[in-house]
Amino acid sequence: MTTPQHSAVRARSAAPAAGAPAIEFVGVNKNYLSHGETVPAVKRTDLAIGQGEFFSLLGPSGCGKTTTMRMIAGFEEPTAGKVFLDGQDVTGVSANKRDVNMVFQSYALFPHLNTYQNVAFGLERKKVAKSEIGRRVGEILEIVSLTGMEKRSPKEMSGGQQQRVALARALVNRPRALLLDEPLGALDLKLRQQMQIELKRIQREVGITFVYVTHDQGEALTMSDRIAVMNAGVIEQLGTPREIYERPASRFVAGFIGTSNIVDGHVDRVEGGLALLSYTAQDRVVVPAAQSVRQGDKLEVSIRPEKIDLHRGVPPVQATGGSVLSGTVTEVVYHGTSTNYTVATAAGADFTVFDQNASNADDLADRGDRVYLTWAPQHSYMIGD
Amino acid sequence: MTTPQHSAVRARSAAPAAGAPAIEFVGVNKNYLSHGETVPAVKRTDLAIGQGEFFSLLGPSGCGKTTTMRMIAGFEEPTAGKVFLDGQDVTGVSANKRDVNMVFQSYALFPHLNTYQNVAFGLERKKVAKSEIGRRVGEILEIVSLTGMEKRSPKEMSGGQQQRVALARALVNRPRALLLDEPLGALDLKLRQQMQIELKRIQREVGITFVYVTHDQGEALTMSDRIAVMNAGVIEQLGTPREIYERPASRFVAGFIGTSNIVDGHVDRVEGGLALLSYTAQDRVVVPAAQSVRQGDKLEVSIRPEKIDLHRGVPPVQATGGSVLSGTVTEVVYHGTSTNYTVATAAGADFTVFDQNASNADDLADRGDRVYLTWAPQHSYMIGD
Amino acid sequence: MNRAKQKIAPYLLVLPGGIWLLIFFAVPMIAMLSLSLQEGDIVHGYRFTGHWQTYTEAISAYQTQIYRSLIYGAITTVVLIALAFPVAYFIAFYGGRKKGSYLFLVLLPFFVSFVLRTISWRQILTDEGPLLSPLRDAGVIGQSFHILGTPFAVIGGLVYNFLPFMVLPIYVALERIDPRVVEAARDLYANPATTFRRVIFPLALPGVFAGVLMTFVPASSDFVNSEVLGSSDTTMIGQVIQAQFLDNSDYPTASALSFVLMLVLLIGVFTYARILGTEDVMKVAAR
Amino acid sequence: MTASTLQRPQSSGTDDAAQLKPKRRITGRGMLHTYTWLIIAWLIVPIAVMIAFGFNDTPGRYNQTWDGFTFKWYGRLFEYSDLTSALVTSLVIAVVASLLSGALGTGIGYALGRYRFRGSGSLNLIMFATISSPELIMGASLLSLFVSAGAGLGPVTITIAHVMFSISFVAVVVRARVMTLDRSIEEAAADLGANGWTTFWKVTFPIILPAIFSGVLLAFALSIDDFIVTAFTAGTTKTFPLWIWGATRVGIPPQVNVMGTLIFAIGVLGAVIANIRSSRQGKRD
Amino acid sequence: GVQGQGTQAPASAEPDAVAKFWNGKVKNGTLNFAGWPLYMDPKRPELKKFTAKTGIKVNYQEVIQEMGPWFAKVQPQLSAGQSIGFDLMVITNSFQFTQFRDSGFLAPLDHAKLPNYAKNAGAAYKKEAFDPGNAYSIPYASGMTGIAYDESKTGPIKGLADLWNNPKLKGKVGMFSDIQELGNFGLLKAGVNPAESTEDDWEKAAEELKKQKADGYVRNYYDQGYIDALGNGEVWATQAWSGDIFQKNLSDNRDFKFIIPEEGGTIWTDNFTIPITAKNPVDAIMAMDFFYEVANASTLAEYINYVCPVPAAQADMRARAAKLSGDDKEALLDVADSKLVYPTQAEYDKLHYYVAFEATSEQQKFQKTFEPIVLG
Ligand SMILES: Nc1ncnc2c1ncn2[C@@H]1O[C@H](COP(=O)(O)OP(=O)(O)OP(=O)(O)O)[C@@H](O)[C@H]1O
Ligand SMILES: Nc1ncnc2c1ncn2[C@@H]1O[C@H](COP(=O)(O)OP(=O)(O)OP(=O)(O)O)[C@@H](O)[C@H]1O
Ligand SMILES: NCCCCNCCCN
Ligand SMILES: [Mg+2]
Ligand SMILES: [Mg+2]
Repeated sequence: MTTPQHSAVRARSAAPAAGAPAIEFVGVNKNYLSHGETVPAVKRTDLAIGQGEFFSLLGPSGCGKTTTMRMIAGFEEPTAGKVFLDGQDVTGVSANKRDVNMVFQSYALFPHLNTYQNVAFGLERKKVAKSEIGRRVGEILEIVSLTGMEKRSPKEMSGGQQQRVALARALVNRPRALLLDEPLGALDLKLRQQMQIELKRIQREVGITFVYVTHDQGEALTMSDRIAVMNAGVIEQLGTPREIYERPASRFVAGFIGTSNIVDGHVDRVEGGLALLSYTAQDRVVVPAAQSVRQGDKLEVSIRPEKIDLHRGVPPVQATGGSVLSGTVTEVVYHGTSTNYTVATAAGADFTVFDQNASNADDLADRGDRVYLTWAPQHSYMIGD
Repeated sequence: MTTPQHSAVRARSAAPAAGAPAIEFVGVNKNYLSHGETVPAVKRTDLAIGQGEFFSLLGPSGCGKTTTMRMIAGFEEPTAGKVFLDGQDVTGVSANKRDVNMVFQSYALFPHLNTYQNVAFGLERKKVAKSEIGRRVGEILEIVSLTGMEKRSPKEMSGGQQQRVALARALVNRPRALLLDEPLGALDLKLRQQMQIELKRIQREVGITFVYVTHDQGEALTMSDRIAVMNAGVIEQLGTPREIYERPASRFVAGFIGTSNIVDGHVDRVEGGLALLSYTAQDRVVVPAAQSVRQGDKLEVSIRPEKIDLHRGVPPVQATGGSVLSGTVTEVVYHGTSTNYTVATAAGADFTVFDQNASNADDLADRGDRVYLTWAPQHSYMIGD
Repeated sequence: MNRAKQKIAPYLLVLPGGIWLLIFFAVPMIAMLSLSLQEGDIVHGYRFTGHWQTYTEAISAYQTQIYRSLIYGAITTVVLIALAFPVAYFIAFYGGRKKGSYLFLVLLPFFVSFVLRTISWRQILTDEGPLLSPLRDAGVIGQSFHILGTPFAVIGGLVYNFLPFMVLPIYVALERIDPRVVEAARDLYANPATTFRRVIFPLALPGVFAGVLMTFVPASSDFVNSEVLGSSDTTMIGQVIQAQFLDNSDYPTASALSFVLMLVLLIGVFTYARILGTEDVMKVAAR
Repeated sequence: MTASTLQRPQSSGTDDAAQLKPKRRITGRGMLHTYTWLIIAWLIVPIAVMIAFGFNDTPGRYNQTWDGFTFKWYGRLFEYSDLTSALVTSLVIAVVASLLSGALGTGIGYALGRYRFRGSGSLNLIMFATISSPELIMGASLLSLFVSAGAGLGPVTITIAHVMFSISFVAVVVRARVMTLDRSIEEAAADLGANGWTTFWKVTFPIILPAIFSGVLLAFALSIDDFIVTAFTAGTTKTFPLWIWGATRVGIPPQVNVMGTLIFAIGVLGAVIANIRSSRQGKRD
Repeated sequence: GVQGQGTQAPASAEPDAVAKFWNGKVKNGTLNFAGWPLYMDPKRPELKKFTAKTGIKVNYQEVIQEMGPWFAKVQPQLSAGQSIGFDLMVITNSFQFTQFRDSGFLAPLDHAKLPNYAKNAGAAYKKEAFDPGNAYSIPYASGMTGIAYDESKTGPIKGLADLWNNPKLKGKVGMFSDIQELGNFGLLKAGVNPAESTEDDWEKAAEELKKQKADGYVRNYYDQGYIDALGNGEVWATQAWSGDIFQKNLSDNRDFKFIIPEEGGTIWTDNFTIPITAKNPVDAIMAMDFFYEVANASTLAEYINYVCPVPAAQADMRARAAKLSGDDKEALLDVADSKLVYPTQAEYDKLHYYVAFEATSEQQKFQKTFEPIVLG
């Protein structure tokens, strides 16, 4: 395949796969017209999703995830910009002519057709030979573990089974990419977890690019190769789960993914790439500082709850190289695997501390206890915006 | 209030509050008649719930939670046995004459009445003076943060708001106990978590006994003072969240609450109250043994994933006093706050290991790595049944 | 291209049926209005003269029948509510797995032609028929006692014929009540009577309203029941209109009366539906 | 003892095993049960009379008093050729009218359920008006139209009228179905390579077909039993109800009872079979 | 002869109208015949004979029960020039006859095709005032409107006074809903000869009728259904048409009585007519003439007991009776001598013609005067 002439335009994060990306957005913009008003749903977006990637779109309700997805599928046309599939410009090509398939949140199975007929639907449209259809449907039903259910109609199957029919119906066409719009949204917790594992397995097995929409951050973290975090029509950050969790690019991302403790203060000193914020003689926060940070600047610092150590007494010497905040425990919640402490700190902010109920862990503190929180500078970071 | 003559009969676990328990079941049994067949829903149960307790009924679908609840509320009468409220026998007293109130899963708000009218309904039935009703409704709406919504009808409110109206409608009557049957079941994850916190706050504020039905173990663990785990009409275990999580009384409880790693083997040696199970020269499990355990017995041992340490090399000396199992990492799932490892062990069973991504934690291992799992004997236990 | 097609699609779909309704529902109303303002006779033809006096004459000649029809319609409706509510209540709350069967039994009359079942009543109630003859022979009733030809017979027939139309919507409304709501009322100290008064009945009201709509209009404009079961003492406006159209060919008078009746009923119906919302009513009507 | 003072909440349909020997008490529920059966009995009385008099060995034309049991009217069912042809007329009109209103009503119902478009409000209003208008007025106004237009009356005008009042019923039923139809099902079809035409015929139509079918059945039932509107639009044409109406004054022959009985039996049988089938389907869910 | 009348009749149809209508019309072998209930033997012997003789299949339907509804029913089709589905219909000489004729709804008769009529019709039946020259109609039968009653319940009844005052009849009286018929009896009760009545008389008559109703005498107003009401005991005495009672007694084995009220009754003629849009007019006119064969007139009269327009039929009946014996002979002779079939002068003295209208407006006035009584 020739390198398309638009390859100069690149999404913020380079696609991991070689050759043309499976899916590419170039300057895509989408406005809806609603009651005469223009509603911007997706703002100027460049994006490249690699071959075989498990790519997630994560973000709050209304941020434009579905719209993005529907532009890939061809149900919506961008107001501006272009969409490429495998390097080919498909902007303006209608949905039934695009070589990607979608798994709908509600499954959207054809209620009047049985499992076999549902799965065969796409192949029939492509005029694949009968025997070939039979073979491929059988094959895919095996992959999704539905062999023997060919004659069942959708309403005779459980939610999880329906989900897998929907998956099979899309996969059987061997699309360039599979689009999944909150495919597990309607399932209950247990089934949802089971299907997450199943989906991951299937993706590995078929090796097709998955574009996955969810607003469940846990799901996105555990399943994705890369995640795009969207907010108000804009991709705020794009990266691997670890990049996004450990180095959120914005306050929004930090808040949206996991719990973050955020504390602010004025820089007292900048030294060796670290900024020091003092609250009292003992209470201080040390954070890796950007070059531009100067004394007196107001900073916001974010620390994940699992990075913090909680001490009942004055913290040991080795910890004092980093941040120390004293405070009072206001809430202790036992979660089984872990215990969460809420601490009202001297820096003003309430901190959440996550503590694994590990083999060596005793109860760290009770409600009302005076405690000290410490963490290493490298586990905190300044947040932008 | 006089001590009722039945006080000799006590539930398995003593109620924490002094005086008569808020709710007490004595030899309660409930069968339904369905298609001419007798369906035992709750089997011979004794139970005492203390004043001001946050008490949860936890168990799988159909285990009898709702039935238990409905017998407290007076919607069902026990087939045998007696129900006491605050020491008074209320068996046979109809629902409208019992001083407990219920919050239904579907909210069961009166669709033709607005928020104010819904909340005032119970007080009106009790012929409370108009002005007093106004005062109390206003008060309770403030507690549930619904001030200003008085005129809204249920369908003009969000799920969470409806939930709070249902709560206010029950609480405003200052019942002896509040019964909540999966009150958060219909809410989405985020709202659910928010309402959990809210509920806990309200319970603290009003100090009323809450009997809470859920099948979500996480919810039960974080919210309850005590939990009764039910299975097939029987309370399998009753205790604090920690008791139940850390010392499940049965395999059922262990499996139902949290993740458990279960490994079986034959006892090689019993020594100092510890049983030793060897698999290979290095692979062994050491577990506190019951008196009855003899060499050669087959045992099942359970270990929680957060209690296990994972080592890439041969484990350090200090760990070898306990259990050691070698294995291969088959799955690494990054969860943000923690990472979960799945390890295929030499003992045959797949183990899950939970590792907090704490400040000092590096990546412990990658898929395919050969690793060693260790844990202290006291964190494992033999399971019955 | 595609978008334009999407835009005209609904119009293309609606057009045939819409035109049909326009020509055969809306236009006839205009034709009727026009006819009511014409003068002439059937042999020499009618001409439009704007002769509105036909209205005043027709109304003054037949006001008794108009009132009577509205009163019969109202009585029928009230009796229907009273008779149907308990039935709907029983089926909705105690019907259990037999709900469908009970509803089916209630709908059974619909499998017999309207005219035929009304005539069947005539046969049962006739002066020397199976009901009255034994009573007369036993001396329980007088020689000339009769049911046919009385308002009782006519209203009885109306009630009989429209009962399912009242049971059904009330049933649907009651069916929709979440049993938990009823339990909630009991939980909140309401005794059974209060629960009914404060919760069940108010929630059933939309069904009652729909039932009223579905029975009052056809009952007060009916002419079959009063023709078959009534006498000249029970003549309803429907019979007058029918007679003026189909016996006397007095089209202007008939049209004027129809128009008056339509206005009375439709204005009623539309204000009523405005208040309650047409959607609900239509939904029930479609059942 | 305790159980007998208990006021049972209505929700649980089952009896307690605790009430080993439940005393027969007059309960609200029991009274309602009896009452409901009384009403049902009342509803059935005229039907029973109709059926019974189809077996009446009446000598003359006046089938009024019981003269003994016979099957002979079943054998002589088609003796009155005009009655038979009235029945045939009714059937033909019902079939044509229900199919036509099925087609037209489906178009309207589909459009209303699927699209938002200018004029849908007025259309809804007209539909509501046709459903709630007195039949008498619809018949009278149609007659006015036909008379004004100088059109004769007959099977065609009857059919026109029946289609007119059935369209809205079909449309309402179809619209309800289309509105609950998950749009993403059609998108799924497009996603799987189906064009608009294929999507409609392979997916949308089969899914709404049951609704269309019930709409058509409803229209058929409305048409075959219609008397009032038909009376105004029939002219000299006789449908089954009109024939009976005409015959009331001069005696209804037992054949009418027999036909009524047969129609009743077929209708009931059909409904029962449909019900059993749908409940079987329901059980599989 | 019977003199029914409508509004002043125009002269008979122009001769070229006859030619124009009949030109090119041929026999088709079918005939749709609209008749009245109780107006022919249910076994239709005459029609079978007609079919045997001509090969014309006859579809006879008893679709007419009252003149107003019949006119209203067929008027739209006739106006539109469409077939009403009938080629032959029997209509009364009431004002609707005039409406039919004046609207141009009746085919002019080609008397050349009616040789039996010319030969056998009684003289009185060839000069009916409502259809001069019998341009559009020839009589089917004549009849009287009187009172029928169930003597076992009412005891003897003499006349209209009973229908107004006899306490035994309270709520048990049937009256006709036909405006013409009802008005006539109101007029007779008021002592007025309908044929000579004025508008004032109509008011008086209406008062009488309203009083009768207000006093609770009238059970209901009937069309042909009166006979059913009489049969099932709904009414005990009722306005009635002469021959119906004879047939009812015969078929149901009853013993109802028919009288011409002492205050007077009315006489009318029902006539064969051909709707202008008839598809088979030739077949129709053949049937008309067929009924004027003496033998056919005779058997028809024998069964229906209405006044026979063929005088020779009386002799035919007697001749046939002579060949019979016992009850059958008795019965046939009774018919031949019946005053209902061949009324004597004494009967004619009590009988009056219908109200005649000079103009449509008069007829409308008449109708508006009595209509509200029937319509409650
Ligand atoms: N057809 C439409 N017409 C007008 N506005 C629309 C339309 N579809 C979506 N929008 C708007 O576009 C924005 C993005 O919607 P989108 O459905 O893409 O959100 P989402 O991220 O999928 O949200 P969710 O998590 O709730 O599914 C929202 O503000 C939404 O209201
Ligand atoms: N009215 C009834 N008639 C017959 N059986 C019943 C009835 N109500 C409940 N049961 C049966 O009793 C058992 C316990 O039911 P219950 O509703 O108490 O369970 P649950 O623990 O609340 O379950 P879930 O989590 O699904 O709400 C079940 O087997 C159920 O089928
Ligand atoms: N049963 C036949 C009666 C015929 C009566 N026709 C005359 C009607 C006079 N208005
Ligand atoms: Mg979305
Ligand atoms: Mg439950």
